Amino acid sequence: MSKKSYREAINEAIAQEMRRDENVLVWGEDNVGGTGGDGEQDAWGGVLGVTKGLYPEFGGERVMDTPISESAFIGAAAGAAATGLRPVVELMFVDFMGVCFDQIFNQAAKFRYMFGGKAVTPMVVRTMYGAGFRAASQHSQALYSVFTHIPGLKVVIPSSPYEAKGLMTQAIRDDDPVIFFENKVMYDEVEEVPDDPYTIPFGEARFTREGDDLTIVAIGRMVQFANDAADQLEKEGISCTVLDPRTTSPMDTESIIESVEETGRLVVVDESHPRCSMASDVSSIVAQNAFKALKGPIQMVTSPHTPVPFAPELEDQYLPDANKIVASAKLAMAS
Amino acid sequence: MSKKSYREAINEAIAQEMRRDENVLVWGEDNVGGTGGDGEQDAWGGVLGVTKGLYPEFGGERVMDTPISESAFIGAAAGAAATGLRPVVELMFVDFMGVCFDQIFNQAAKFRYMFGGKAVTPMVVRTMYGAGFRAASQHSQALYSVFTHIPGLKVVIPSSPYEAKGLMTQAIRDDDPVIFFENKVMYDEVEEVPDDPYTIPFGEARFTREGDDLTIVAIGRMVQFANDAADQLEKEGISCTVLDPRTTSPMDTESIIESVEETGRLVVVDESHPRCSMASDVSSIVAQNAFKALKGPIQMVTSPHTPVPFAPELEDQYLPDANKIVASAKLAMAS
Amino acid sequence: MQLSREELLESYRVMRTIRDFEERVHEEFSSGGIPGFVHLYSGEEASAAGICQHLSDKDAIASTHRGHGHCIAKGCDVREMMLEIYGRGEGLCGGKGGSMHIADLSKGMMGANGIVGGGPPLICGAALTAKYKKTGGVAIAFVGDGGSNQGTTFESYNLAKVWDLPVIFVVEDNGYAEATSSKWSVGGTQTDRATGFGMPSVAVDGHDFFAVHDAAGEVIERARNGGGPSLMHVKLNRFFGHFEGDAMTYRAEGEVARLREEKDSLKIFRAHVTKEDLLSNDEMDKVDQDVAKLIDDSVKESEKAAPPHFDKLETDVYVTY
Amino acid sequence: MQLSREELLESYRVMRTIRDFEERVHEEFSSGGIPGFVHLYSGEEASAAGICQHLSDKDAIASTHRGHGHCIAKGCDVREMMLEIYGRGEGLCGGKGGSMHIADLSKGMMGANGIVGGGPPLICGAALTAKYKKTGGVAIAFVGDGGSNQGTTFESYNLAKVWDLPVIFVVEDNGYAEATSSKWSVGGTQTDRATGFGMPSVAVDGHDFFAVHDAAGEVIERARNGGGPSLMHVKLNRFFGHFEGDAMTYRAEGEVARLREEKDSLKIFRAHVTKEDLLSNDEMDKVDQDVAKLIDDSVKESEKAAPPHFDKLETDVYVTY
Ligand SMILES: Cc1ncc(C[n+]2csc(CCOP(=O)(O)OP(=O)(O)O)c2C)c(N)n1
Ligand SMILES: Cc1ncc(C[n+]2csc(CCOP(=O)(O)OP(=O)(O)O)c2C)c(N)n1
Ligand SMILES: [Mg+2]
Ligand SMILES: [Mg+2]
Repeated sequence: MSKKSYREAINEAIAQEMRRDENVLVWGEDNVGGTGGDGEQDAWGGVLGVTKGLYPEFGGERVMDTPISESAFIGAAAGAAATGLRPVVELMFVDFMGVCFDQIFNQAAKFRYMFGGKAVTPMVVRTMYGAGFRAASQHSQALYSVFTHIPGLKVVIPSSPYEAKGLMTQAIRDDDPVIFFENKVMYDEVEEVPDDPYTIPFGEARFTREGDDLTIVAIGRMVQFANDAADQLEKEGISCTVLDPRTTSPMDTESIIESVEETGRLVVVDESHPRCSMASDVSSIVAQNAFKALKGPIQMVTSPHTPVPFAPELEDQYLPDANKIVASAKLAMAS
Repeated sequence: MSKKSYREAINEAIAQEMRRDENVLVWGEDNVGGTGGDGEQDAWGGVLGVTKGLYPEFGGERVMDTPISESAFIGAAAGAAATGLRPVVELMFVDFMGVCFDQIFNQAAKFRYMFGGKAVTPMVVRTMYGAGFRAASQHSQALYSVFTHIPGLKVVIPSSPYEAKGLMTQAIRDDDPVIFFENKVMYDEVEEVPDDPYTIPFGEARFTREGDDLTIVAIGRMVQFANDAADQLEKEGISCTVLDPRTTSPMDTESIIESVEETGRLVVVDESHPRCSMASDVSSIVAQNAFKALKGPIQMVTSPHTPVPFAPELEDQYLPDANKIVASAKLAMAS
Repeated sequence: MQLSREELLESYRVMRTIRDFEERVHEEFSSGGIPGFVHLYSGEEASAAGICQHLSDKDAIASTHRGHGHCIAKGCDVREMMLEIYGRGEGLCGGKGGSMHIADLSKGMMGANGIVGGGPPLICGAALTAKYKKTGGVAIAFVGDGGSNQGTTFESYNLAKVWDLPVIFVVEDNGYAEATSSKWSVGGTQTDRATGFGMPSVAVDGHDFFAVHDAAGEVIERARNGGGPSLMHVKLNRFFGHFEGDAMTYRAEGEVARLREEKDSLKIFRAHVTKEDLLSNDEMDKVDQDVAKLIDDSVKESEKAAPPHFDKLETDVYVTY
Repeated sequence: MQLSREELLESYRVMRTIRDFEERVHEEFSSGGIPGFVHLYSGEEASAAGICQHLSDKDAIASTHRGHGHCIAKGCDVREMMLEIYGRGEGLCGGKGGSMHIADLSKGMMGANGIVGGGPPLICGAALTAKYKKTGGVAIAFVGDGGSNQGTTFESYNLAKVWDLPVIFVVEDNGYAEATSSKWSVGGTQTDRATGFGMPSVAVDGHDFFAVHDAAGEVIERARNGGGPSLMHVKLNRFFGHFEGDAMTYRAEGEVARLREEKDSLKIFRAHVTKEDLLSNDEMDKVDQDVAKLIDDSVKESEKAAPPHFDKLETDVYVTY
């Protein structure tokens, strides 16, 4: 056990799996960083340094740079996975999905079904999401809802360093294509993380707060904000459960439903755009399956139906935060 | 007024707008069909003949074939729209979005916001969706939920020939990027359609049945099935409102909420995959905004979380149908 | 490259099987027995056969929407293919894939593909597996002239070059992408494009099994020996429409009849091997009979076979979920 | 192509403005005044300036993430650009775009672009508008060596060729895509790639304003006269890291210092025009002073300027909704 950042936790999980299984390979733009040049190799280890150190340890046969050709190199991961490797490949920002989505949603995701259950495609696509980085409209989106919509994909959104390591280890060992969403604002956050490998199973929610009055379901980085909000609400006499689904596909709908059956109230916190979102998804599942227990309207806290603005003042306003969650929680309690 | 098919209605709307405004141009794969060859020109008019006849009337400067390069020619539509044309461009099947989505969701959709309100991007992307055509996993999806998720896009899903013509005319005259979803199974359906141009405004739902006991919100082709179900239910003494949102972005949430406030019960019918879908979206909006009126759980009738199978027997089972809607309606009534 | 009598006969069998398969599917589709989008490979047999003759199960191919020929040449079971095209539970993909998604990974057949340009990225991955695991395998992506304009294809050219992969890109140029002529839709030439990416390339008459076979032998050998990717531009023709149901009015009057007369790869093959005394007409006639029976049996079985059990609808989405 | 004294001085002003703008943004970023991802164009000035000298507002350009230089050369207001980079309400895009999304459609500047390869498809559309409306305009897409490997770029090469559009693709090859060398990542050569698509092309030293200007003149004239698309391979270097914050350890020791010494387009320009007696040092010094003041004023104003009003968050998504 030692303090590790979200970045280090992910890096360590990958390194340990690479040591364990020689079929695990890593590639992406500048995942080494420096290929072909006269300076340092492993100069970058990915644009925010997550894969740094893998190249020196595992060498150029297992850790590779790529041209800026996402369709080709992510499709190559699908093809490699279907033929016996276990690639961990990087789609730098999920905002770039638009140049390569076909290889993910029509190829990797559908092989198994289209081929009558005969394909196994164990690949992990690591990708960064989320606002708050001053990176504007094309580098700040939280598009996990789109991936969650697609049958055949698994979608993982770790909300802390501990979660990140355990979920990444599971993702690499998993036999299905996994999209692993890393919140770019969280890389430097630290917590105690075991040194040995461990897995966190997919489809099992975790509870970060337990309470009787209200269930808050929060996605990824929003879990922190939900915790803050819960702590604040506690002081005002409102006792909240905070539930982190960890994976949105598969999703632990049972735990969500059970929790709402206990509390009778639901707030969903999702930093994505509101329409056809995870907020919609969780709300609808509860409205269908735990209706009788509901004491008031479900509240959704999301970003607006608006691209992510550049100006810091606007971006800060754009994202959900603890205050907005508290306000929604009070609305949920009022009715 | 005359009987027109869904195909003819769309074709007529485009032709009339092309006559009205010389800045309306049409392109896509085989939208002429025959370019460069020794046989007939206008041989195809699109893979299912929707644009047939435009090339002979408007000529090769306004109606064009393209190479199979969706990013380039759909991006070209965005670039042309931002510089003064009004392209109506075809993404043959919406399943192909994965090779060109960037130009739609990061470019066309975001110009106006990123450029501080100074861009106007009047383009229409026509695209086919839906199962039931025996076209299997990569030619049968109903991905409108993904487009509805994206701020900056308008999303139109006409449910009949009359709707198709009026909504297409509006789409072409609209100053924002519009994704126009044509259900490929409906092209030969006919109904009375006015000969003169007319528009149907975006964001105004239509009611195809009015009833007191239950609101059925249905998307695109599902409206027919919802009507059938409503007729069947009527006979059993359950009186339904059927609401067709027509456009999912903008969406007439007011009418949906009002209707549920009257009936107290909601069934949403959406042929897409269930997660983060239009079914989720409509359900969540009602669960948040019309909760007090709800007398029972919201029911969603969708396809399963499964790619579209090829075998006709499986595909028939895959889609929602009137029987499934009736069953869900009864569930909604029972509680 | 010299082929043994057995190998020649086997190649003839492959070509004849493709031809008969496709002509029969055409008939059955017309009479309503087969559902869906079906794209036939008749006329292009020498390409699949000439190339795949060099391959074994450790080599991978990725195909296109027009995949039946590639499947047959790569060794997929013909009976199970027919069952699949009919959407039957015993089909190669359990009836879930259909014509555009036939695959058999155990044979190195990585799938037909409903997405134009879908295969080249995948094949880079298969090639990487072969290279990393040192299997000696090569990986081949078939694309059409139309698919040769898809961005995914170009990216794959570059990735294969930069990663130095044992890949061959085979551009099967049948003159049309749907109804659009490749004379118009392809800027530059296929071989110049290869040069643009630093790849060697070769253009070949795709009606001539021997020309294809020779050219393929060279590029495949280079790839196997660590010489990196190459491109083949195979010029050929299709005898049917783009898909079943296509009236082909974009083709010149009489074009297909002339092609069937002059550019029939099976006739050309037979003329060659008999003239050179490599095979006898009798031997080949025997193959024709065997194949006819195989296809006929497959159709008959497929017509009667059961659809997938209804509880299969939601299986096979994940390994675990 | 002979440039008038005025034109030369104007080109010098453009280059100097870019240089000063970027060097100052570098400083202000380092001291924390500027948020976000910022990619600087210092070292590449001769490319934007030499090409855009041929253009007017009716011509369109599409830029990249490294867009400041293209914006300035295409006539965007420098003060409003700086305000935008600071995220201010008075910025060119109301503070909503930031460095990677500066655009001014009224000037034919169709936007920097956060997506590598995002611009070439758009520019095909702008070229189509020009062709259809017979404005005589041309459209130019800038891409980096990294962006030259993106599928969208290749598709655009082909579309521009097949549709015969007045497009110029300018590959600004600064040797790196982020930390990856273009010596490794680019299979083949840029000019051979152009040939592959049937386009004429030219390679040019991008530190030399006059070389760029001449080469651009030719390809632009061809496009204006209906001669179709071309490609320019412009070889140059960047003086800063990929983005602000990049430690550049992937570059050889002393690489940047040497480049600043030997490959400074402003120095090269000045040496040339003084040697040939085309401009005097005094004239240029005067420009330097003007530009220095302009940049300084812009920064001072930007520092103090107000952010966008909070009610702007949800405006400008649609024209109507
Ligand atoms: C990305 C994508 N775009 C368009 C299509 C529709 N489509 C299917 S086949 C085809 C033509 C392909 O032409 P070519 O590559 O020459 O192959 P051929 O049919 O001639 O064998 C098209 C446009 C598709 N399936 N995928
Ligand atoms: C589609 C896409 N992939 C990756 C990135 C991340 N990215 C931004 S700039 C860059 C390098 C671009 O290199 P190059 O085209 O040579 O331009 P330069 O930075 O050298 O000017 C990368 C990989 C992106 N913005 N978009
Ligand atoms: Mg073809
Ligand atoms: Mg570069």
